[in-house]
Amino acid sequence: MPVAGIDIGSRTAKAVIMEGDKIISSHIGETILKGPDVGIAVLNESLKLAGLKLSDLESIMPTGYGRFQFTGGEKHVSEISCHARGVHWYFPTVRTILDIGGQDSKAIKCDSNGRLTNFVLNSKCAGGTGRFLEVIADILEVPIEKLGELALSSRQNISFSTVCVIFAKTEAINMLREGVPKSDIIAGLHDSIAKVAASLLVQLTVEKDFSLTGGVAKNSGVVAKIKEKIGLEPMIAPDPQLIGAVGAALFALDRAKRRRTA
Amino acid sequence: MSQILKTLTPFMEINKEFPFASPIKEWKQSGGKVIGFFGGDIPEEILSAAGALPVWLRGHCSEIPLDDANSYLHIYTCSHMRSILEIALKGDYNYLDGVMSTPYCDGSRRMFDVWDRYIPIPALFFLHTPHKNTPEAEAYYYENMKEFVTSLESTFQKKVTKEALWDAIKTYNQTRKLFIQLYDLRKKDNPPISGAEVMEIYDASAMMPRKDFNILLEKVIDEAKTADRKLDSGHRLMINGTALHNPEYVKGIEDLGSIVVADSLLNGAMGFSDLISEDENTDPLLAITRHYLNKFPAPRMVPSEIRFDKILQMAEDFRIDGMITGVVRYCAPHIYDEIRLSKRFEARGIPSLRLDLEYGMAATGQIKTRVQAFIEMIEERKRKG
Amino acid sequence: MKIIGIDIGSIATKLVLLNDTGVVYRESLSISERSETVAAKIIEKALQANSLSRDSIDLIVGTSRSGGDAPFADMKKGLYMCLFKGALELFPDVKTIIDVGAENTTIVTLDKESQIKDFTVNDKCAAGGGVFLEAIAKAMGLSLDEMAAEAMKTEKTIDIASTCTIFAEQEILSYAFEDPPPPRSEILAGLHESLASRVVGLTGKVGVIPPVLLCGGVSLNPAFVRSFKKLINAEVYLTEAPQFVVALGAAVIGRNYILNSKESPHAGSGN
Amino acid sequence: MDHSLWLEAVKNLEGLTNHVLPKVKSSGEKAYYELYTSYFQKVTQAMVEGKEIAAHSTFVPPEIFHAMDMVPVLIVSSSGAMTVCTRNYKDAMDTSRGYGVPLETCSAHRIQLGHFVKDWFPKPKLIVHMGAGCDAFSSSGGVSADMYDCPDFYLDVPWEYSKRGVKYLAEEFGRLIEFVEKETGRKMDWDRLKENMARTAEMTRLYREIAELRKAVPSPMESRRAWQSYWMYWINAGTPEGVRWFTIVRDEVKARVEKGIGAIPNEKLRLLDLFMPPQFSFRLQDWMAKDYGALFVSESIVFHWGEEEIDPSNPLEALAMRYFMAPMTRCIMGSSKDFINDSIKAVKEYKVDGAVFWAQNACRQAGIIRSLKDALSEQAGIPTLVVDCDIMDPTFVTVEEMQLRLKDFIEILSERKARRSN
Repeated sequence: MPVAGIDIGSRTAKAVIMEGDKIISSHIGETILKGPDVGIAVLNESLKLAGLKLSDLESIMPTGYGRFQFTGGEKHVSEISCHARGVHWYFPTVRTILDIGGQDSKAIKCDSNGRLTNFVLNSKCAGGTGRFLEVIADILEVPIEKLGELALSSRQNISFSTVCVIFAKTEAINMLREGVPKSDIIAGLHDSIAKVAASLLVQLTVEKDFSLTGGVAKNSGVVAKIKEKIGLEPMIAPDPQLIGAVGAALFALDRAKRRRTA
Repeated sequence: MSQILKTLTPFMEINKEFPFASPIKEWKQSGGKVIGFFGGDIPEEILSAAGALPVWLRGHCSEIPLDDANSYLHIYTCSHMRSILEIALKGDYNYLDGVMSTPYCDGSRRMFDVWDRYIPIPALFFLHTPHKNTPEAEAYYYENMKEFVTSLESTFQKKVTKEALWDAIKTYNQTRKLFIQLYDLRKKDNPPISGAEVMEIYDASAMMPRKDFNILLEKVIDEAKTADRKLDSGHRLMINGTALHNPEYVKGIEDLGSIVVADSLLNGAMGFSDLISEDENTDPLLAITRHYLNKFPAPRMVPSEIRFDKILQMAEDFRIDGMITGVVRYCAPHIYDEIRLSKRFEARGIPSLRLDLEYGMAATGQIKTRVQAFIEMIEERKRKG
Repeated sequence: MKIIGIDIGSIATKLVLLNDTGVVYRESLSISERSETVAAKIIEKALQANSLSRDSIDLIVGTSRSGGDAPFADMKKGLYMCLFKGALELFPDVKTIIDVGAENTTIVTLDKESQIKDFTVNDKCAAGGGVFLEAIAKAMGLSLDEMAAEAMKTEKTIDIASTCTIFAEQEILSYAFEDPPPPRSEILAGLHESLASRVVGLTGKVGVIPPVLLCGGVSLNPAFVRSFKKLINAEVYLTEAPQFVVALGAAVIGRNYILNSKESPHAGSGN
Repeated sequence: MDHSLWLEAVKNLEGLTNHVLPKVKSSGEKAYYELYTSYFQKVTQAMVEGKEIAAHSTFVPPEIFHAMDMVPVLIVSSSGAMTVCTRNYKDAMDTSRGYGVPLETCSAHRIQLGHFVKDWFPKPKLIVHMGAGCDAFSSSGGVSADMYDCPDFYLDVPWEYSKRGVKYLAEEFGRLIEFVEKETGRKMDWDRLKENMARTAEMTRLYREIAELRKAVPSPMESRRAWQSYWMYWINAGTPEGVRWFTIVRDEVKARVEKGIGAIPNEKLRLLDLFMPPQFSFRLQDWMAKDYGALFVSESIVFHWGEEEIDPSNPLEALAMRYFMAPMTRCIMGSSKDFINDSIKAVKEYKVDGAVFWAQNACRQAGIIRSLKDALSEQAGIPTLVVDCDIMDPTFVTVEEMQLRLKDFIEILSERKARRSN
């Protein structure tokens, strides 16, 4: 029977429906101040895509920021464990994961079963998250999906003081005022995100097979910088934003299985 | 979780009345003096022997805007101190007859200056404390204690007698003994009391006469012993870090499948783990001096190994699965302490987690995610053995 | 006499054209380019709109908040001076000037002789300007006007404790996941109040002397002004074009300079 | 151990010195470059020759190590200097962040810990740190000792000056000497310590004399020289080099006062420096002096000594007394009263037009700003500018951002001064 994983993040909610070992459907929706109902909304969308009803699901696992308010699901699991689990499903050899999310950046270690063994998160003040990119993309009037491409055309190294999104914004404005090309500013920004990520990773031991997840993993500029800083090629899942929901769905499968055998 | 302990109700009632709780009001109405203090390691026994009610100042158990405080203490001062100052600037600490501090940390020292200059207060007391427990430090500290007693006596026109000091020592030791009993109950597999509930007790203890408090605490212990209350322990955690007072913060941690069974907080185990000598043939002031010099040390005291060993010993005694350190931003003593302590925990195979906090915070979304993942990690480690 | 005052702000650049009768033209441009380019564009625009040539302008006085150079200007002046002169031009009896701009809040108090007594600007690590509201509006997918309008629907406010924009954003997001979530209007009213409270808290550093002029772009926001008036506890002046006070001050300094030099050709202090 | 960074830094420093020396005319500037470079050269030499190095935090007296024939090296300041010389700010700070040191602590200590994580710092025989300055000072030495797994001694200092405090601190110095004797097997040469203390007393006398001479209008000393003097004092306390430095500077300053000339040609505004400016560059101060004739004529935290004298015949007590009388410790330790009163006095004695407080990122000493600013306004009648900045991180607040604030302030002060003279 199918199961669902829902990752209700602070900015977006994602739902994945799985059956056996396959993803049947998925959906991503905006969350901002929409409240707890957003989880059920994205779930319904993905059910529709799969041609299923809520009652067809054997188990629903919520994770993410909004997991506490989600009713009608399993006892929730943190998105950090879900990330480890989701990545493991795609890449069983991966032991180190770097997740750059909207509000947090995390470095995660897992074992050969995809179980969480250690993790580090950025301090609240450190920036280096997806939000960082959004704010700057906005100032530069560059669509966020174009950032990576632009950054790769940069010719000079610009250093950002990465402490804070707000300060970085002021810095970016000043750079614009001094006539620094947008591509260089974006490249500098990517560099600083990669630096924060690298400083998280050094707190754990990085193993060769490592994966990059979160919306930022779609950004070729950041990926290139991370490769440069870590010296390893990250493995990236087809839709890195969905990893948490996939992990949650896998936990849902476990729970369902456990109930069946019990 | 099972029904809350009935005997906790009086404490929770008092906490609701913060900052001017009824025991303080009653004390004032009967003509008693009230001395507020901040910083740490304050010899409350002396204040009490001088006939005053010592009140440990703190901020609200919620994160409040600190805009007034920010204009007096720059934002690089921790929000713990600024939260206290905000209340004082709003006039809600106007009931105090005096304020006392020590050179505890950068924040408390500068806060004392601001208090001195800007907050109308009848009396200010400052006790100089050393950072070591050498014989020279003891002599220096003892002389400072004497000086402090003299300033108290002259301000309140009241002699601090040996008898009063011994009486206060016994009363405060009684509290310590009771807390030791209470913590012994927390060593059990299924402790009868949660960490959040213990925090309620601590919070109330700061706002009432010690003798009254002891009576109430004794009742809690009796109930905890007899009520056959077994909290589902989940994973056993210890909390550490900057002085924190919000039971909701602890509850947030416990709601995620853990129970807080021990702490190394200034407003917790650091205060009661050691007793003052009650040998009446000695000088009570010297007994107090020695106690404060040698007790469970705060991060300001050196060598840090004494503190680390004590915490590690607690971790063993309370069979800790993990340690969570809450560090209020800009709290330098705990920032550096945590770096060293977590490495020592790691060496013993006990995982630790640092949470960056603002004072007053409950467990917010981000904190919950970190804590839950931490607990899931502990679970995995346990599963593997 | 025709004088141009230009205020190169962190986000928008403002221009005021002054003649013998007073302000005849105002212009604002929000483009992120080199200061010189922006200034050249805004001057060009002003000249065209008024059918003037560059030669017909007696003096251009500029001030820059981002520290960029102002080679276009005949005379450069600092932010505090311009703000001070602009405010005095509008309200000769003003004693406290509070300018809430995009990035910063600047406060100037005046003494009995209407000279600068004290001044302050918000601490670096505490968002003290409109950017605080903007960032959150963006995150919520609302315009600033929509956000203010929604906040005005309620008198109740929810406390937003964080001084940091990013922390505040998280605080607001966390409300959405409260069960039940508080009404959005109350959260937004709280957001505006939180900025107002921070601005008023900042006045504690210099001490408010009434009457107070509230200016800067953010003072066009009704929800902010409502909270500000509630908290300040002093008579508040508002002005119709609050974001132009600094540019006006620059122009006034230019006018006074020309008037003074006509009287005494050696006066050069710019006052 | 990876000493390449240290060696590179010292090489850069030597290169800079060789480059600058032929150009500078001032004997003070010359002496600074020479002495500063030779300080680090001595440490490098000790590393190469395997001489025992004593790493110590600021205010721990180097006189003791000199008297025991060890090579002292400052922990925080040397790490900082090495970073300035190699411009590896980011690397050092990112490294410490990776180690778990959060951003909410001062960058000077973050850089220090970065050097220890990477093993860049010379391996010392022992580390001596003390609770002077701030909580970060009290704590970071212990973290460094942990990292290098080397014996450390924490020197306890009383919070405020008192007779009792002097006695206790002197006893602590005694314990420190016992510790060094035990760890190294060396013996304290008490005669040498007395000689060192006599030089320290002489340096202090010259330091105070310079402070007096600086009251002249126009001011005879560049503000960078004031900070150089402060560092020279703590690097070379008790050494002939130290006496040499202060003699040169005194002579330079005295000659100017006698001739009635100033350190800068066109002095217009006299400023009081209230706190530590960013240490990565003195470009700001040079720019203020050159473009605006605005000169810092005194510095509350490094140029105001307490009144008590230092008696070299009792070296331990002399060390304690010097600690309490020295400007920085006098201001930063103890209640804010000394800091405030010294500053008010300075405004009058040095004819100051305005004051500047450098609000260092994450520095809890900023808690004094309000009291100081109010006191200077009410009791000395001058305005104070608060400049947000970072002690070691040049990107936190850029020089341009600081210039903008300073420019506005200079404009206000100029108007004020013009109005008053009318």
